[in-house]
Amino acid sequence: MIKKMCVIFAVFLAIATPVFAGGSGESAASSDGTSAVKENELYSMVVFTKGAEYFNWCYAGMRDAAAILGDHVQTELQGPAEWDASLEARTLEQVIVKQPKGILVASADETTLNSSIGKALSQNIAVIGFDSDAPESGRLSYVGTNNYDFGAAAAQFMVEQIGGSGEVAVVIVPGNIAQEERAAGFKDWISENAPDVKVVSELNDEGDVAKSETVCAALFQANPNIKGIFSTHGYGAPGAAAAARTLGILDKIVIVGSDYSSAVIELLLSGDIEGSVVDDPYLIGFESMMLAYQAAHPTSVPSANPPFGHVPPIIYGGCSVITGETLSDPAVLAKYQNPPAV
Amino acid sequence: MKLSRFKLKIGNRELTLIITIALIYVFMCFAKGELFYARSNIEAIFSNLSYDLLLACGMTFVIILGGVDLSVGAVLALSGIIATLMAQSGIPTGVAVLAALAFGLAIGCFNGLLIAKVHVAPFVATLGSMSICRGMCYVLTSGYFVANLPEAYLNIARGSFLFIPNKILISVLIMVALAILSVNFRPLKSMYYVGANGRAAFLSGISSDLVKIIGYGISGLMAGIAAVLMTGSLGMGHASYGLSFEMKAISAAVIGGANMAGGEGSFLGTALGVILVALVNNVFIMFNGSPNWSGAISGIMLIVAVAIDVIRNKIRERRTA
Amino acid sequence: MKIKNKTVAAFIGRVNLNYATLFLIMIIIVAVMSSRAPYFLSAANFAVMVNTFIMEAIMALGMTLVILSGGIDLTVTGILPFSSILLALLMGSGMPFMPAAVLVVLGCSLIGFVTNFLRKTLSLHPMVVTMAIAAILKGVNLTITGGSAMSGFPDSFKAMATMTVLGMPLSWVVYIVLAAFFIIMTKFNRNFIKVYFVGGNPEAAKLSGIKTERVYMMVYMISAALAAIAGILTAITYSSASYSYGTNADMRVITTVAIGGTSLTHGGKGSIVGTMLGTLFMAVIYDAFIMSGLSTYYQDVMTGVFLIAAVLLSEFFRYLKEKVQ
Amino acid sequence: MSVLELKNITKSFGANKVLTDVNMQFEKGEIHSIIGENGAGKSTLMKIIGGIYRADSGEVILDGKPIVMHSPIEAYAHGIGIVHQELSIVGNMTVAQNVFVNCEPVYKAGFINWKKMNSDAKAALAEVGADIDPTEIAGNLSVGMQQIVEIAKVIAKKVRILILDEPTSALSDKEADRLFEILDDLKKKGVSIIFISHKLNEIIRISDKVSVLRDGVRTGTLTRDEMDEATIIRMMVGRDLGRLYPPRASSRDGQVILSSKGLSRKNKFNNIDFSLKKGEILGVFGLVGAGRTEVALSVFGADGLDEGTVYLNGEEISFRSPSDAVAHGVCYLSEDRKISGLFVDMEVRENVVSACLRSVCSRAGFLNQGMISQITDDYIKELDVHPSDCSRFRIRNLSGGNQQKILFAKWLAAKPSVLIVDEPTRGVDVGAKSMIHSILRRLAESGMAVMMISSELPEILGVSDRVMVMSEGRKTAEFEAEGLTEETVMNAVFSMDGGLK
Repeated sequence: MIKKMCVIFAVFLAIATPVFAGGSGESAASSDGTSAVKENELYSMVVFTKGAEYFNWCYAGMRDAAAILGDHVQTELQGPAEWDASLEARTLEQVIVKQPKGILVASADETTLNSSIGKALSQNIAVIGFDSDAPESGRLSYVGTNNYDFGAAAAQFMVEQIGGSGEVAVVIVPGNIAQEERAAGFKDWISENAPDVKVVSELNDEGDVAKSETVCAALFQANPNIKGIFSTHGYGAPGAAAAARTLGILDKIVIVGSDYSSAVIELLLSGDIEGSVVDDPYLIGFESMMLAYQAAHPTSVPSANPPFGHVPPIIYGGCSVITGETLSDPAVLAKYQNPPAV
Repeated sequence: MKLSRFKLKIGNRELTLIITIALIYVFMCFAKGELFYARSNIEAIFSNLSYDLLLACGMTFVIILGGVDLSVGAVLALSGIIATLMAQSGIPTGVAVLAALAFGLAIGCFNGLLIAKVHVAPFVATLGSMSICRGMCYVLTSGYFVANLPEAYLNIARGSFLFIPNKILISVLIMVALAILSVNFRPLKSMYYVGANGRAAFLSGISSDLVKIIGYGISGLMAGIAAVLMTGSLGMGHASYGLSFEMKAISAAVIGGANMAGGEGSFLGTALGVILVALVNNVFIMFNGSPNWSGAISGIMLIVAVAIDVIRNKIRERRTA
Repeated sequence: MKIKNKTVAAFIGRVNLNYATLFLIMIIIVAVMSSRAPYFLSAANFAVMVNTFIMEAIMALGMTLVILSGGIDLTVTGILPFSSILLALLMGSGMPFMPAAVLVVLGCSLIGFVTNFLRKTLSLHPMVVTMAIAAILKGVNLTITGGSAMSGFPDSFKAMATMTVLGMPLSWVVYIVLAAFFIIMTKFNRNFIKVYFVGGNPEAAKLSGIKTERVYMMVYMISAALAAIAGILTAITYSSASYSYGTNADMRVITTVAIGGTSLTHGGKGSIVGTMLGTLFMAVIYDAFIMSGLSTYYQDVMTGVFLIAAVLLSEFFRYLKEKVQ
Repeated sequence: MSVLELKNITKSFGANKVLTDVNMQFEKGEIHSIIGENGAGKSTLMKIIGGIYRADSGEVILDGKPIVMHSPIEAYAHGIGIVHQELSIVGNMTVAQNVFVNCEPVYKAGFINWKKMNSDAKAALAEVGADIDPTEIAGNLSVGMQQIVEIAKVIAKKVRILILDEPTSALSDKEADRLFEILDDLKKKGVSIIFISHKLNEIIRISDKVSVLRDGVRTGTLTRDEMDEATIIRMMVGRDLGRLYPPRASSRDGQVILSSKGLSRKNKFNNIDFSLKKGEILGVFGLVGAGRTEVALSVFGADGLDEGTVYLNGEEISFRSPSDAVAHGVCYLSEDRKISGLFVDMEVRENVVSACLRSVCSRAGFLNQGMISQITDDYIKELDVHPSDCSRFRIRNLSGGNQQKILFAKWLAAKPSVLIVDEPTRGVDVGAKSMIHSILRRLAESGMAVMMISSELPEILGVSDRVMVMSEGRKTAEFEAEGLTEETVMNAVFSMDGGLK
């Protein structure tokens, strides 16, 4: 028994050692290569669900911006795997200890990170909010999308697709502000502009594709007249498509998703889903990085937030609907099909 | 008399479940009419519970052995990613599928090894492999979907045989096979002995360690099978698949009468437990229930089902006394 | 030679190998980290490191008692946010902090009471009941908050976030007081020592005249109350309340307790001190992850590896110990 | 006036009436034994006195006043303490903690006074003549020592009425003698002692009175002058038990099936040689902790061996696991049926075939349910298990004696050629005991080799053909059983050098 245990343990060590050594090696190597020109500057991105494709795009934008700014600008991506605002706040505090020049933060909710962001600012670390804002935190700037408009865009596209009348439903994960706003924008636009369209149901798929399939299948059964479904997040549309495929009603249902991923692109190309509302996470990340750098390196231009450099308080990127048609352009398709490595 | 009461108890929980399911079914038929009892709805319910059914099957074995397997959800995700990555890169479908199954089996056996040979608490061992597998999912994919899968791979889950979708067919067949085998097939029957009294089983010449490893192995294998079906049906693999599936599987097995202390558990009961939860989920959506509560359904059903059973027993005792 | 062996045996016999294992791994990590990350050994990092795991640390005290009694408690993941939300509701309606906090702790202990009641009357395994209760609490939390964070606290409350006692943040003081309380109680108090008896051999405990059900009730209520305290402290720290707090905290807390050497297979084995050491261990590795610049994706993998490695190593040392003796 | 009086006590579990109108009186300073077959209701009666159960009707009268108790704590408050049959020692706590469980000496604020607790524990243990370190972890003690701690635990509560339920089943004779001295001492101090045992010689030796229970009814109470074995047995079973032990082997020249040379395991046993002949019963006697069970487990493949070889039918063999041993026809009937013998929550039929699953299934591995029922029914009939339709009952619902019979059935169904039985009659009543003895003899006559490990000397002498004596992990002597006296065996136990080469 003990022999076996030793073997198991050896395997463990074998896995663990290179991972740990390799991981820390990366940062060591880069800090070694600094010396010459400029002092190293660290910029950290803190998100609330690491591993979400959306944030990967943001981080890719940030990295590319950093590369443009110079070799001395280094970046890292941090954040808890779980959706827990308090965990994100703790991660943020740990990042502060490393004394980065700037922090890009997507807040899990509107208030929890306020004190941590304040702490960073008080230590002269520039904090830029992106994607999900914490408006009262004192963050220097926010780069993101107006999620209310995002929902309205989806509504407009949906109404066009279903021909101006019929029943539709919305998929959300309760508790996510961005999604709640998208859903509100969607519903408000419909009630104001399309009196013949009715939102009959709101579904919770827990942000899980398989669960989405289950709830959508039940929804389609319960509402045989349903004509369209809008998912406020990236996992809902593939699930809805799978449910419609199982029931053989792919042609009858208009599915509108949010954000893009290889899965959504594939479904758009095959025509299983009609459209997806997208903003540009890459650009959001890029822009935020630029703003953070700007804030960390004040110029002679008078600033509203001394000692930081001058930055605008808010930048909204737009959003658009992509469809199978949009993607027929190979150049556009290539962009979406090659997600950045993180 | 005290003894004959035990005889009545056979199938007691199953009976409770069957009655509850029948009542809900009848109620829904009246309340929603054709919408509910349409073949397509029933088919949708079943095809969506097929993953739960498989995982709950594996979990039932583990619970019969007196343990618990928290890693199934993460193993499902990782097996799915392994299979889809392989299929995506042009490796033949058969190989990709076998790799997923083999991986599930291997992780299961690894859990079993830790538990049987090194005597690590099942909760701790499987919690460890859960984090490792879930982490590996993200390491392998960086959180991206694995899409653009070949037709052959997708057809495993999407095809149908004799008008029954493969997903339902495969999971129900495996369920039935395990249910029958667990009563009569010696290697599986041994699990009950090991779960009821490990020391006595060992001294009776049953290789308890091997049986445990097999039990956890089956649980992992089931996660592997579910992974192939899920990734095929959804057309993509992703690191977030199977989140908290372990809790659903445990609930279903316990609703079905499995005893966490080991030695007790029925596959029919587990299947009924899965069906009950799926049915209530369906009812919930049919009536546009608040999305806030959909996560709590299996927990509530667990308490309700067990409470009904306890109350039924109390009433019966009073009657016989 | 023989004498030397004997002294070695005596020495090894007295060392708690579980603790020794943890210290060994921790020393390695600290050594590696401090050479690689310049800020790792700074006072600021120490403060952050403690802050990072303080809520789990508080809950781990209660979880230790539950696990010692032979049970497990997954409700903490629901109670922590529930208590923060309840506090926000009460204080939002104008109640001062102290009575509101007391009410929250009492209310949450009541949840512990209900959990234990269901466990007993339905004769269900604690893991299953607490899992169900946690899911239900999540529904409650979402319904009350509608998913958004609540932040209508008065300014006096917000000031508590930066309040220090003897130079330490409030949460540290609470933890130190609670930890000291439980260390003393589990060593000297009759009611707490009963937990060990009940976990070690419930039948024997019953025959010795211990009211076992009362002990179970006590540990689940304590665990719920501590989760409530953690929730209140979280609310104080962030001046907010949200359903998202404490997600997966149950698993982190149980991992902590397990690493601290409290046995999940046999009740009655383990100690608060062990759990505190486990807490320190977890805090160090969580901090090391962030400080190392290690790809975030490896964190889950490494947590799992460390959990299993810690258990394996202490098992391995136990074997060595037997061999030497 | 009696200290304690039971008046018309009746108790049933469900429809099962365990006690019917039992009346008894216990006097101050007297040892009053209670004896009866398994299932006669002794333990239930004691649990009623001890506050664990409540009687359905009838009264418990203490000092002339009827009392109602709801828990063991209340019983202690009335000065009634029980030493339970199942050890209620918690293994991971110290001896002192076990002695003072639930009544720890405390300071005013409710904090435990460890110093006082340890010294009081020391004193309490000294009172029962044991020199045990009170800070030792109880689980590290031998079973016999734990039993002593258990007794100290109850006596430390200064009880007026002390109930002992089979206290000597895990004790060596020496330890038992010591216990009887303690009881005598307590008796002189005015404590009323209620003593339950299966061992007639013990009861006759120490009791002032004996009450006999049969099927939940008191069949009589004997005073000291009226006691003799035959009378008691008649009152217990309602008939005379002809011969106490079966005849010895008819032929003694069977070939050697299982033998060993120089078996050793560190800290457990050293250099053990034995041989088992076909048709013969080898009795293995020794005190608790002599290493008998350990030898059996090692031979059986459950534990490892450090040195030595085992021979089966003359060929060297080493069983890697019990399943290996069982496949070769070597079976071990374990000493504790609930912990390592039976599956108490499974059905009787499942238990009966648990050691021979391979033989009741088809080549593909499918169990033959018809065959299982057949085998079970055969053994139920052959071993006279009650009730006769118990095939689908859970083991838990059978009485101790019947459980033991099922344990035998389980191993007989495995068709062994060598059967090692470990304490086959522990906790079994006189009737079932003699039945088990005759089964063992019948098995031997049918060509099996039987090794019987037992701590009961009369049983060893009465049943075996040869006797091997072990002491402190060594084999000290081997005798022919015919004409062997208890004295010779005990001498072999205590004169270690005599038996060694």
